[in-house]
Amino acid sequence: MERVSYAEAVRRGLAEEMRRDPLVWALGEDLSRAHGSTSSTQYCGLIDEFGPKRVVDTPISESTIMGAAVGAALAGTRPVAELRNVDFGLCAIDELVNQAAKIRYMFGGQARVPLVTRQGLGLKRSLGSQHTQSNEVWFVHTPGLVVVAPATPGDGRGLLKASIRCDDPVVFLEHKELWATEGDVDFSDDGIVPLGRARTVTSGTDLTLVVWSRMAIVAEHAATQLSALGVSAEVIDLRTLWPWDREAVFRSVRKTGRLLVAQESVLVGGFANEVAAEVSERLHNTLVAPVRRLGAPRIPMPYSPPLEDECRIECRHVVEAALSLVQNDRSRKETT
Amino acid sequence: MERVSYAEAVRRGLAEEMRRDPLVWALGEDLSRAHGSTSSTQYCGLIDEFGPKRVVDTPISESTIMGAAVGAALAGTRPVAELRNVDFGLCAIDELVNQAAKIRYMFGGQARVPLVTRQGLGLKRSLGSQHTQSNEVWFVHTPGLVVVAPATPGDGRGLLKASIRCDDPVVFLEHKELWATEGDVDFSDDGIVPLGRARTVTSGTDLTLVVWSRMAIVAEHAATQLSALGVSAEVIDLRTLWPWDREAVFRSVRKTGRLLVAQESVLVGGFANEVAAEVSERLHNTLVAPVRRLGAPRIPMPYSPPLEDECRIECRHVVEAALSLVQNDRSRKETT
Amino acid sequence: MGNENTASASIGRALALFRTMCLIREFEERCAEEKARGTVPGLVHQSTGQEAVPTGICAHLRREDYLFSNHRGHGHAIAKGADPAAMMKEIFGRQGGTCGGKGGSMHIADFSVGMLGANGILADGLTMAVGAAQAVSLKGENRLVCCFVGDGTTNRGPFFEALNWAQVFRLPVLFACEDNTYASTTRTDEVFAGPGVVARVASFGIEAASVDGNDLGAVDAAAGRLIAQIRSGGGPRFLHARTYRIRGHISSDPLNYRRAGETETHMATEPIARYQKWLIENGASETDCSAIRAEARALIERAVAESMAAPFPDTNTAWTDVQDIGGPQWNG
Amino acid sequence: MGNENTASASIGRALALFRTMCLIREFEERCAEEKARGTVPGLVHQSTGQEAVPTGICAHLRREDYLFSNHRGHGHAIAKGADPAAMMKEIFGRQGGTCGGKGGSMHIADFSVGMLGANGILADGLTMAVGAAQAVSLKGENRLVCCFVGDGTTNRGPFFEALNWAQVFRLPVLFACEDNTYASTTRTDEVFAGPGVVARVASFGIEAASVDGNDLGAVDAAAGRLIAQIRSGGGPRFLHARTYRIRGHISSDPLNYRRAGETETHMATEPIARYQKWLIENGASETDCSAIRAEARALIERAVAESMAAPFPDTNTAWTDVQDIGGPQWNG
Ligand SMILES: Cc1ncc(C[n+]2csc(CCOP(=O)(O)OP(=O)(O)O)c2C)c(N)n1
Ligand SMILES: Cc1ncc(C[n+]2csc(CCOP(=O)(O)OP(=O)(O)O)c2C)c(N)n1
Ligand SMILES: [Mg+2]
Ligand SMILES: [Mg+2]
Repeated sequence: MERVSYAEAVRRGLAEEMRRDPLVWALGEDLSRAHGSTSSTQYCGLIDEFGPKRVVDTPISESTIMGAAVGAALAGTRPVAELRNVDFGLCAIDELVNQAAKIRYMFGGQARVPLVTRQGLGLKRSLGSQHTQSNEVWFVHTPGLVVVAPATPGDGRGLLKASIRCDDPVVFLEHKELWATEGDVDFSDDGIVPLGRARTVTSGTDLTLVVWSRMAIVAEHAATQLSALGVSAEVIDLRTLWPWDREAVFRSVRKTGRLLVAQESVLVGGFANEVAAEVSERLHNTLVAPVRRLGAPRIPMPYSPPLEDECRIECRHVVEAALSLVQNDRSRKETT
Repeated sequence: MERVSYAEAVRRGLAEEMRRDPLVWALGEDLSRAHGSTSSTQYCGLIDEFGPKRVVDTPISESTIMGAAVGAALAGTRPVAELRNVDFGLCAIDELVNQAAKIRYMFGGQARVPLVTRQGLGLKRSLGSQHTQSNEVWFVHTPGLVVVAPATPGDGRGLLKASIRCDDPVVFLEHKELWATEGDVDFSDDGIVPLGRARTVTSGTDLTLVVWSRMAIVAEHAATQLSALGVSAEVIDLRTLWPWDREAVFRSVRKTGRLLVAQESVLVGGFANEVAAEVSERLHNTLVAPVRRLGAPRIPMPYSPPLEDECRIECRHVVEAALSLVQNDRSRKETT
Repeated sequence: MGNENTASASIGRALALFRTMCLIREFEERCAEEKARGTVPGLVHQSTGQEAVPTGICAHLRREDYLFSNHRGHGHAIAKGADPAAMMKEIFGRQGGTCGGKGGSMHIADFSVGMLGANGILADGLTMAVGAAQAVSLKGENRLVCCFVGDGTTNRGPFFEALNWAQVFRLPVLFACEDNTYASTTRTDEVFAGPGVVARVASFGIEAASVDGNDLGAVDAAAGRLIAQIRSGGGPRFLHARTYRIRGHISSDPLNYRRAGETETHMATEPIARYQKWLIENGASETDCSAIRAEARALIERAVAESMAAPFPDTNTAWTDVQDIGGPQWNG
Repeated sequence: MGNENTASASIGRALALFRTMCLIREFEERCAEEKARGTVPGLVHQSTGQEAVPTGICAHLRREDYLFSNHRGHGHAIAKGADPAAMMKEIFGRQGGTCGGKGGSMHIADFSVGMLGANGILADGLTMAVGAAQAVSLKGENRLVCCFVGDGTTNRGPFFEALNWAQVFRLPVLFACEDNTYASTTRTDEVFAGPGVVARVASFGIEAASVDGNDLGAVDAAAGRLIAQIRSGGGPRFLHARTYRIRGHISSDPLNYRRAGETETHMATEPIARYQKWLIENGASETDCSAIRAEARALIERAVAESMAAPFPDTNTAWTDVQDIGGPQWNG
């Protein structure tokens, strides 16, 4: 076991895959050079080991970063297309959604598109409206894509490796506030984390708390606080958003009878609705209370810290919602 | 009253607004010339009345069509940015989501972005994977945007007019199979349909059927068939997806106790989840059965008609689901 | 038409090129006929009149070379060696189609001959092409990548990005611009600034040639030269071929935005009759040419008949080949 | 530096320009200091060393002209007349900020002086600029639109689309390229094909000038000429200003990708000392210059002090100005 940051764990995961398979390569803006911001350390030093043909500094051409990755995947390589932020990823979403996601199907299975696109997700203090979005549900809604959003260094490494080995396009979402977080990783083994499998963060009996990405860290803290208040929460970190681990969630809800889904992204139209709607429909009789969802208000992210805090889902929101759920609090009445 | 096609109704609605307000103008590819496909008739003849400065044939530059519309809105005009298809709209989604949707907020209310972007939605026979998508939920999930998806000629005209008068960016989604459908429109009045207000298509008592866009037509047929089978369905056409008319839906569900939400788009991660999750959470005690959702399987749309039919939600699916819902059919058991 | 002289080394090769053009022509015309008859479910973008461009270019491509096409791609696919019968079945949406009926006209691909796909989104094939070339270079392979782009599409941002990218990384790519005067209902020159696409391309340091795209000999010669340069490691090249879209944007287009007589004027320079004239002047017989035309017609006729007779795909196939993990059965 | 002679008609005007440059310099340096001290919450992109470019260009803009900026936009805003104190408050996220604290450094806008926004997404300001110019032309107004673009950003597709668009519609737009050698950690010349951006621009038929962007006189003269041409209906123009980014990409950038001595070499040609030298050679006194520098320092110092003292915005304001219909209270 080694204690490493998330950024370092995924960096080494990528290096391991590049060593294993000479067809794996990475492309994106400013990959090869050290940089002041943590968001670049995940490629640090790779150019020295793998050279400029496999760690490619590209022009500022997002459409072509993604389009080239698709073409390169069709031509038998396994590109990792770094987009830095889902926000910049919007400049390449046509190539991802209209090409990468559809080609295997559209061409009747003649080809696969084994690409991974890495995109920074979500909030980091005061980056403003154009650098903090979370649009994971867009990708979940798009047939052909696999969607991954790991929360820990070990899962970051293990799921990146699994994503690179996947024969279909994977959107690999790395929350920007996770880069600096640390965890123990065992680099002596392969460390592959299978796609589509959730992680039970804490076991519990009173309610199920479904989360992903940075919210898994928040939920873990919330579970500790809840436990001190006598509430036993089972925290499930989905890790993969498509396909999400329905079995794990259903199993847990059958045990607890209550479900809270908490996301950082805007609640309206978000991924929490997917989990909530599935559970509400399929486990209607099992639920002892209606499924609760937490998510950001439908507001572009503001810059000033106190305003930003208005729009963030934090530990206390999760604790409050969980408490009201177990107390079957009906203060939020069925009228509007 | 005049009997006109949807395409003609929206064409005249746009002309009315352009006559009323000299700051309204339209831009897009091939707007000014007649074309073999119905999808161009909605601008037919406008150039003769308004000239090439207000009906602008643009280069094939989707990013700039949307970006220019944003800039033109900031500079005090009301552009209508025609993108033809949501699929092509993906080439301009950065400008829509990162700029149009956020500017008013990000700049602290100094400016508004009164633009309308018209984008063709959904299926039309055998257009293939890249011309048939439905991604309305993406826009609903994006703060700053209003999202409209009218089903009838009158609503098309009335909501386009309301959208043009709206001071915020509106995504105006016109289902491609609706162009040729006909309806009665009263052009002697203003005809404005307010944003955010649903339309009750048929009243009923046994279940509520929430739909939008082309699915409103399908649901109307389904209600007729259901009625023949002794089931009374209340069909609610949302018309506006953001903000959606929660009051109308809640009112109806309080009456019927049952809800089926049917959409053409992929079920996973789709807008039906939004309505289902809200109703499941807020009206838990009112519901006599779990909310049901219908949507397409998570498959890029295939070309060949019988394959395409596998992926379409049609009248018979709606009827079946409605029947199983009123019969409280639990054949779909709570196990997986 | 002097170029034709130098370019076509032997009359046998010339007749083979003629045959390809005839095949494309027959394919396009029959497709549109079938569309009008209601037997074809999707859209048909014909390339009638543009046959010399893919024919002259693909004459210099090898099977292992990659081709990225666009929405008007039947001719590209045929010239690259795709089976017209399988293509026709695809357009009819039948079993045995190149993509099993899942793609249709706008998404024909035949990976077995290096045809990596038509495309319904303008310019996306270009960015994919430069990536494929990067893969080729990473793998140390000896392939070339060719991509086609329409005149109107040269105003889309990704076109420029791809040019820059190809030249920065010195990639083995041939960009082939089929300038057929129109983009849908718009004359490209009305929305195109500056002296022309060749000047734009040159500003990226990429060598470009501009030829009469209805002169097969000229296309053949220029393509041969540029492709040889690419193969010898010279980096990307650009071929601008001036041609004319004789039919509508899609087969049902009434063409009411054209000047009177415009189509007819251009019919006079369409490439097939022109090349036939040259062939006969250079030793081929009228009979040879007629036989080739008849053979092409018969081949396409057979393709149509086979397509009509072929069953539709099994509906189960709608559910396959989406993705390995999280396929559509998940929610089914 | 002969240009400076012709361009600066009077020493009074020259001193005013000098003052603008000093204001920008002080603003940038103090911002970075505050960022390092932890008082600024967001990112800071400094334009230290590039002051002559916006100063020389905005000297020819009127209040009603529109300006679209990018992520490195403090200098653009100050030169266009935005209040540095309100800008500083914005960067501190305080009440009284240009955007009420909702925007921050990357989204400073001041519509009252025609500054229509910095931008966190590269190249998007360009497409917005051509649209604003189209609105101006539709309304028959007499405004000009200026937009700034970095060297690295000239590889993004929308840059080219905007050029074509501006020229097709003959719009009153000045594109101003601040070529500061770098794009983030990458030297732009390593990922830029062809002879240069001016050649690219020329291929759209747009007239362009290239100047030493650290020579205020040269910028001033070229901008004056191009803007006059635009105002007289000549359509879009392009100004390429060669400069150098003395500081890091963001203020915390360790600059470890630079050659030894590189920054120092470029310090020798930074525009402020250079212009001061010229001023003194041309009749201004050392004292005048020092007074202006001191005044700028004091003004920015006051802006920082005011910002620090200003309260944070009321949290209620987080919920306002999203949209009229369907605002965030809907679900609240
Ligand atoms: C990104 C995108 N925008 C718009 C369209 C619609 N469209 C299809 S073909 C076409 C015209 C293309 O013109 P050109 O590039 O000259 O090719 P041609 O059709 O003449 O072969 C347009 C606008 C599209 N398919 N994709
Ligand atoms: C579309 C997009 N891609 C990437 C980024 C990240 N980014 C911000 S600034 C920058 C470099 C820009 O370089 P240049 O255009 O030369 O401007 P400069 O920073 O030198 O002023 C990059 C890559 C972004 N903000 N937007
Ligand atoms: Mg064309
Ligand atoms: Mg730069």
